[in-house]
Amino acid sequence: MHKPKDIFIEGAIPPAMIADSIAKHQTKTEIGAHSIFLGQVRKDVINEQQVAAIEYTTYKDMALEKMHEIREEIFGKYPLTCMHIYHSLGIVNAGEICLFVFTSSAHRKEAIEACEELVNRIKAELPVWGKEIFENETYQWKQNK
Amino acid sequence: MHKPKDIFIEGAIPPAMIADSIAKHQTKTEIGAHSIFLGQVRKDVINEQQVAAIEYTTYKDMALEKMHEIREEIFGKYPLTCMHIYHSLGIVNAGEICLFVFTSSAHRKEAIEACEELVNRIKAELPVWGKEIFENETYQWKQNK
Amino acid sequence: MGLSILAFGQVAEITGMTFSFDHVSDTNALKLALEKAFPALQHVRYTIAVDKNTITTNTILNENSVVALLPPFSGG
Amino acid sequence: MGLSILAFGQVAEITGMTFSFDHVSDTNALKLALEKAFPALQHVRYTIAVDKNTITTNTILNENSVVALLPPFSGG
Repeated sequence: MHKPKDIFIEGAIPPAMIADSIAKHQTKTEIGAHSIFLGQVRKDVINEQQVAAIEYTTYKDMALEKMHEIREEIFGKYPLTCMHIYHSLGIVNAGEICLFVFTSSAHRKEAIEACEELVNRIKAELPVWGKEIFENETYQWKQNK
Repeated sequence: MHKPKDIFIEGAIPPAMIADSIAKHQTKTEIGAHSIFLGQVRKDVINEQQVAAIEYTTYKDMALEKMHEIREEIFGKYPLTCMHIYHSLGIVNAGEICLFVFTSSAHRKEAIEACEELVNRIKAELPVWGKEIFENETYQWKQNK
Repeated sequence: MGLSILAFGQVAEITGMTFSFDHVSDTNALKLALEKAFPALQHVRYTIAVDKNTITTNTILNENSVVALLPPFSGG
Repeated sequence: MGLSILAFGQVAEITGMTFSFDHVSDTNALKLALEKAFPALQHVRYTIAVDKNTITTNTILNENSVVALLPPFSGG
């Protein structure tokens, strides 16, 4: 099997990386619409403790195979020009970006719907775990709603 | 009446401006989700002529009042932390960004829905006109679907 | 003195944005005067805004009215 | 030799990721052995993947199986 594309990056996703990714699409002049979703670590307060950071871990082999499968299904369902996904691993501090999903198509409807569906599937189906680390260094395992 | 916020910028929206805008939200640690829509000028082919650029004009006073009204309605409807809108005026070349809509909220659903609704309303309700300029310097008035 | 008329997009192109009529008392009268002065306007779609509000029925105009001739929007 | 067991998140924490049992022939037998060795596992939710596929019914394990113990996902 062809090795699936990596989506994981160590630490937070820098805003400059998002700008670079957008700029690279300027030569793709069949694109009319880009939809971008960014997940940012919230400084939630749980039992009077503030979340300082989330530490992400994954079962990488399984996650990349699943992501490949999701990617193929979304490309089959929507007429997209491009699709890019990045997820952080390791420590991401409150206020930093941990997820970057980017879809592009000729028209807005497809880009927007594909992006939303990707985000929902990534949260539900990728074997990734977040550990919420509080400011007093205690922690709890994050639960997605 | 309080002067409505300007949304227009001369020429294309640079990717670095988008990165700056994202980076500014890292201090707002109640945000968990950002949704971004970018409109890009397509090199459409119409009657064998390629679109080289779109030139945008507006009825600015009316557009800013209408945008203010839309903004208030969207803030009333969705629990958003932030909302930013930029639209180009003047020449934007094929491949460049002409519209930047950016919503942020604690959870993804609200940010995504508000962003999509904003884009739809901006295209339908703002008095802005695009003139598609072909590579042979002829032109036609753009029509939104 | 008299009302102000603004034109945009294709309507600006057709009219050259210079308007001079006798007094028009309402938007129906204005449309007739415009389409007489610029017959090409009969073949394009446009709506009228008075004081920045799009109107859908005939509307009285006064000396301070700002009338805008708006072809279909195509922003974004 | 024997099957490989991988654990993640809270299950990695509970088990310390070191596993040693007699041969287990299927996933039901594995769950029993695990929950005997690590009683705290009885109180946490986890699913099992065999060779990177999440299973929903009892599944035969062989010597080359890669079993993963997966608490609820919480990425993004």
